[in-house]
Amino acid sequence: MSAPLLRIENVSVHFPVHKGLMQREVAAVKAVEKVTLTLNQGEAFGLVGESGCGKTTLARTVLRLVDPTEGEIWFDGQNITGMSGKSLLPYRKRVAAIFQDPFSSLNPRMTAGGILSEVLRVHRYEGDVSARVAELLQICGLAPRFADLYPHQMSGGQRQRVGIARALALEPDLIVCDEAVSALDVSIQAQIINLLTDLRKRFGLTFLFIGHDLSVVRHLCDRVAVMYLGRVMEMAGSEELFDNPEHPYTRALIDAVPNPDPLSEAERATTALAGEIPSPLDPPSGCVFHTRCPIATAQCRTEIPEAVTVGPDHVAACLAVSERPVSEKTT
Amino acid sequence: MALLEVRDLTIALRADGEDTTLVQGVSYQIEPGETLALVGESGSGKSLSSLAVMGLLAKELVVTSGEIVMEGENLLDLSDEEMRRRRGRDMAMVFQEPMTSLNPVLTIGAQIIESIEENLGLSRAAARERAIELLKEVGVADAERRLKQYPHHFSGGMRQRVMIAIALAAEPKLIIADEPTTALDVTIQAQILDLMARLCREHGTALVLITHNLGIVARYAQRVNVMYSGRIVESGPAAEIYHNPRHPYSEGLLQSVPRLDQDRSVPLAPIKGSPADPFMSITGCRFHPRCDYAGPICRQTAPDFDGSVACHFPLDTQQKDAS
Amino acid sequence: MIAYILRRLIGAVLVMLAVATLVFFMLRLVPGDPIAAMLADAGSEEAREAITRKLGLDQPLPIQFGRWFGNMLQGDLGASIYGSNQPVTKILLEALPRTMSLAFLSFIIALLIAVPAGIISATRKNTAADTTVSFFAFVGLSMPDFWLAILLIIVFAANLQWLPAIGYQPLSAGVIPWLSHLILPAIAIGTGFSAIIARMIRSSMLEVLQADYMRTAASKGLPTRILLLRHAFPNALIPVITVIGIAFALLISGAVVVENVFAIKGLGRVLIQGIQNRDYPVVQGAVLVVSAFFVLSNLLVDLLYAVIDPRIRYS
Amino acid sequence: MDDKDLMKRAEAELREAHDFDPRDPLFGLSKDELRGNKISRRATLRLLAAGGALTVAQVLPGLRPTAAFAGGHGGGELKCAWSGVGEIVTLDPAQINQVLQFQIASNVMSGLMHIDNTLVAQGDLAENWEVSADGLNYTIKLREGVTFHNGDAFTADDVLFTFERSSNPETSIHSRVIANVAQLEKLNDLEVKFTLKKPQASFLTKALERASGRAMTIVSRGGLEALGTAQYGLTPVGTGPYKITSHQQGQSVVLEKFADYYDPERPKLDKITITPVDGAEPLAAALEAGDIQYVGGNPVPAQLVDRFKQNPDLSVDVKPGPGFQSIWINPWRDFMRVDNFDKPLEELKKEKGFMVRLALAKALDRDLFIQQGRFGNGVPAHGTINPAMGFYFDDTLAGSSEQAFDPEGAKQLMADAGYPNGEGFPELKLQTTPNTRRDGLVVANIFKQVLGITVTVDPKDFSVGIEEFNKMDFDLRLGGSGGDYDPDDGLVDWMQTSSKFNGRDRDQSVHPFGFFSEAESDAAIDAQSVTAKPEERRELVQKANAITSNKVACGFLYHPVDILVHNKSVIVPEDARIPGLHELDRISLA
Repeated sequence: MSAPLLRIENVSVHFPVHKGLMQREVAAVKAVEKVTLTLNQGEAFGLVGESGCGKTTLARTVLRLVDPTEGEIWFDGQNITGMSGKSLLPYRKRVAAIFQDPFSSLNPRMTAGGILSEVLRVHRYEGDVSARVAELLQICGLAPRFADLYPHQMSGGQRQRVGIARALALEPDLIVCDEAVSALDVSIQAQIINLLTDLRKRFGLTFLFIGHDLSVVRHLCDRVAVMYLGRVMEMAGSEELFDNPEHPYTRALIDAVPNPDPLSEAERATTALAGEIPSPLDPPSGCVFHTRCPIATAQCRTEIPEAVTVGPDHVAACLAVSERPVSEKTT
Repeated sequence: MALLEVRDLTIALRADGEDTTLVQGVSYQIEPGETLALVGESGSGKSLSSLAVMGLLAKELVVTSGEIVMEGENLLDLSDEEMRRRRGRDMAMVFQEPMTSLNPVLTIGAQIIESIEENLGLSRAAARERAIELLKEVGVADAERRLKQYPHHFSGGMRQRVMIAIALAAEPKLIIADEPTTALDVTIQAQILDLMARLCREHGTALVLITHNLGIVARYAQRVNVMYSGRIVESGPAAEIYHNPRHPYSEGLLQSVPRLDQDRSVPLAPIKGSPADPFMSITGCRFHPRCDYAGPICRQTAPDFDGSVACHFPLDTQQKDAS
Repeated sequence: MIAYILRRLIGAVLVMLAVATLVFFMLRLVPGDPIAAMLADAGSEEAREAITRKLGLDQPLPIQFGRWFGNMLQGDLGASIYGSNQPVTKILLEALPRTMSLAFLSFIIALLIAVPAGIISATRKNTAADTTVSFFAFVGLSMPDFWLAILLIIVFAANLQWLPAIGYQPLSAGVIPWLSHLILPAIAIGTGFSAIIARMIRSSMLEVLQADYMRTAASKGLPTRILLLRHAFPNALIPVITVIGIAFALLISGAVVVENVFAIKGLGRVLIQGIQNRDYPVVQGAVLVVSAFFVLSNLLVDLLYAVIDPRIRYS
Repeated sequence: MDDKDLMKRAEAELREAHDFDPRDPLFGLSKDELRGNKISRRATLRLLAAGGALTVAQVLPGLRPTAAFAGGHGGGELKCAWSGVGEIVTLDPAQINQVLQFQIASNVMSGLMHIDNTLVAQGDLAENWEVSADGLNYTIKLREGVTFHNGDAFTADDVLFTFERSSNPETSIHSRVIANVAQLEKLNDLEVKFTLKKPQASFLTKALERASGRAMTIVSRGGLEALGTAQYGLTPVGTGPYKITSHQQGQSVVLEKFADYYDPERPKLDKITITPVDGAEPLAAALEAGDIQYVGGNPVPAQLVDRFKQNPDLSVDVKPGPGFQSIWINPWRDFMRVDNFDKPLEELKKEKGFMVRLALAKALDRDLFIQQGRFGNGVPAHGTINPAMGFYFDDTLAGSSEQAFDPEGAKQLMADAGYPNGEGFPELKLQTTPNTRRDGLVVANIFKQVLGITVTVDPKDFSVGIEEFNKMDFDLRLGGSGGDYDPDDGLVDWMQTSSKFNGRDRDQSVHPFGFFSEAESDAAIDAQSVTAKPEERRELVQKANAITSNKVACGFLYHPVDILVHNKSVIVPEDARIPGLHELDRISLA
């Protein structure tokens, strides 16, 4: 097993809510609550969950766009939580991001070449900039002529390729993808998914992949964490998680995703999860999922479940699952 | 008799006296109580053709030929006023964006009640009673209190329930749902689609489900029209298309989607290139630049739609040839 | 909500104090001698000195400021340097109802013209009606209001003799005299104003007509009248309100010119004459009132948002 | 009687009037002639002459058969506009600084004296008076039974109170006007005595007159105490024919007939509403629409005069007006520098700086300016003495003055000074007020045409311009005076080294004098002020006037005319036509 590249330790992110004449802080939105996870070198890690689950906030925290309220983030053996300004620059160079909407994340008044060479120049790239731009475009499956095109002259998929090229420009170790394929048409989405998989293999990249489409996350990621209202509900290897979900929420999520196959769908007996996602401003007590959980008990309303190991590299935070010591792991 | 029959519908964008055809020769029909899916990527014309049925096309968009026949009457022959009376009463629509599809400055109640008043001619009080009933039916708890609230007090899922209540207000025979759950979370998506399916079944309402999500089609639709660049390229029962797609585009779509029950290590097989730009003229089959099976004829002649597929080389025949 | 209003009002007071301070010192930077203006050709050297002393203008600036600021906090804005030394508060209190009457009427007239014009040109985009409205909006915008004022006087006062050419009657003298004196100046100001609002309503309506909820409303089979008035207009009004708030500045500057033409001594004229005569206390007082107007109208606009747009709730 | 006869008769009367008794140092009138409330015509004319107000032009109308009084009757309401002003800032005589203010105040307040339409000072609250032989004592018997608008009786105490108030520079801006009074005594309730420091030819008209004088316009102590100074400034209490019943500053002043006025014949109207109207067009519209029947205030905008003349409903009456306007030339600018005006003219003419000054003054095509700038309304000026002061006015000066219009001479001077056709001459700024910008442009154009020099017009608010003028920080400035009823008004105030406008805020180490300083004219002006003999005074006045003209104290431009515009339904008798004033108590409605 390779060394951990990124370690998120007990990280919480709270956003204060102000009210009244003196704008006193009266409450806090607990966007991320006590999350601990590790990304190994070269691994693709997926964060899934519905709106308000905190996955995007967590990604932004890793990108140091948001400061954690508590907890630490370690990158390549270094605690980057307290860093700021200049000391953060080497980190910023090694971490890149790809966002959902390639149209709004690219400057509309710059050509693809301009966008890429700007990144290179800002970070004092020492080689031949235009050669590197052509290389990056080529890596992302774009012909050299794209260097002269503006974002509005490209299709959505092409723009996302430029976004990926920009992320690759500085040869980062970690790429944070926030819903990087959600806005794309089905046929294009598949192209980008394949591109990301190829790049990962080719450059040994580590991915933190945020998504709401379970099938995509399952396809792309080695390990997946399921989040709900700021907390990690379950975390396991991709196949393990989707084949043997332990947490009732994970199970409900998987149930809710229709398979593109009328025959198997006809056989599947699914019941949609009842109720709405509670507001993160006022999360339920105890297990945050208990309001919608089909197997919730009175205990769930008061007790916050701890993450317990339920299989090899598989943890779940549910009072209904019991700890299963994993012997295979050591062998 | 089919509830709705669309014949050879062609829609063009008229700008500066010039027409750009966006929907070309679309024909389909839907039986009472049936659920028909329109599948396709952005720009495929699935929304446009449905808006034409509702008579809600923007001014610049014109129906240049075809018929839209509902219960024996061509809707395109009706006056604006006659068409207005049909809307809401005979057919209703549920839109994609629940966050923006309700008027932010009017209460939920006002928006449901006005539809009931207009289409059923009930008094304000009676319309209010009916609105409460409707909200309960679509699963909005505490309906009386919620009537007085504004859209921003509602979550996305709840708003879509309200939209469904509005659509159901006058018990229309046909509901067109345009990507009704694209903006919703997975668990909420399941709730909404289950709800729609149940209500349509209970009320015997025909449903046109517009979506790009093949999973949803598989779970909820009986028949499917696959659209590409303004044309129907394949049409048929859902199970048939999923298991024996005849058009290369249908096949490509199915192979592009990652599935939960698939081997992760096998790469996806995406369709090459990008969806056709509706403003770009392509001679022959509009799919041919992306098609792996295309022959010389595909570049010259557009294939006709035979009621099942529009392709010079449908896949089942090819396979037969190959075998 | 109340906390919000209180907080905004406190902010408003702070802004006004800052404005007051700024104006006090800026006025002193402007060349010009108030005493010279006051004495014109009459003054003797002794009178000059005596008056300078009496008004405290011989004191160092910080002391003058401290005195004025202290008095202002107690509600005393001082007295005009010029003429018969009228208390500034009195001057302002007299001018205020005139400007308010004028602003109010101009506003009503502007809306009476702008709302139908804006809606018509939005719903009949690129038709003859739209072009006509746009043409008149253009004319209204490009015609200086003093010129329009003079035209109105020539037509309605001098030639037709329907309305008085000049002057002002307070509302207490009766609605008809009040209205007949104000209607021409209000049209002069309101026309330009209405052109702006009409353009704004047009573009705002055009945007709203494209909105998803308009399509939803249309899908219910509602008649056009309800679509426009119930669904589109209130939404279109939201951005327009901002413009109306900002355009208040325009109203005041329009009032300066138009008040002059129609011989109505409102705030604008108080300000202009105060500046001409370097009548420091009057200018300071008038600026204070004008800035209060701005701040309050902005607050009002924000509160109006909350009334029209239920999504906005202040806390 | 045709005009020629009239003129002859007027001249005869004037001659007779000045044929005074040499024993009398003051007016050449015996004490008997001066005494009493009715002075003989001869005495009137002499007084008039002494007051500096006697003119042929002014005598003439007085000699005409009085204008038909037909159709006039008492009562009614007159609606007036006060032109060119946004508000009447004050009506308190102690604060009045504009003609248009005392035009109103004079109808509300009384003075001890008041000039009539021939500019003769008549007794107002002074029933009659006696002047001591040395001209230093004025004993004045006050009119009996006069009451203030508030019902208080008018007595000698009110004269003393007014005098005290006006002497104090803190309470009045006119203290200087009565600075020559050494003492004022109350002899009894109805008699007061002024003692002067030195004889003053203009005492009756300048100090005691109720309009232009202002200093001794009688204020009401009771009224002041009841109203406070601020309110008194808006609605002063006096003993005049009208009382102010309402004053909305910037909107209207309402005058109503004062029933207890001492002259039962006046006022004729019941009510007068005065609205200040700043703009020309609104004024015209209001007048044409009949909203306004009578125009006072600043001179009617020149461009409207012809339009009004053509309107059959309106009457337009033009008379010489009291005042002058000039182009002031800064002698401290190098290219038009004059260090010493005392040198003989011939020597001055050899200095380049003076050549330029003279060239500028000579270049002023006054007729063209009046045509273009004033729409034909004005009289060319060559000195401060205006034609309304007919007796002192020197109509030969237009021909004899060094600065008479002479384009060739002006060009020659510029060439001699080293600026042939204006070449090499710097661009000058001509300062105006925003209102006189147009006049400035006409002047600049004349300079360009005649001398080939470029003058740009720089309009500045009055308060800014006057400050720069006082500090000698200007090239050229367009400005002057109005309401000059006595030679002192122009000469003492403007033409002496010690004149109040002569660069009074200048840095004296840099500028030993202001825009002008000349010993000979200073002496002549001092002398005329105390010379009671009209002919001697006239000689001194004209001498000083000629020196200031020849040595170019400034480039004299024009004398304004007094234009009265009113609806024909308003009857304005001749005795109500005092230049620059409005005798509303003599006006009636048809």
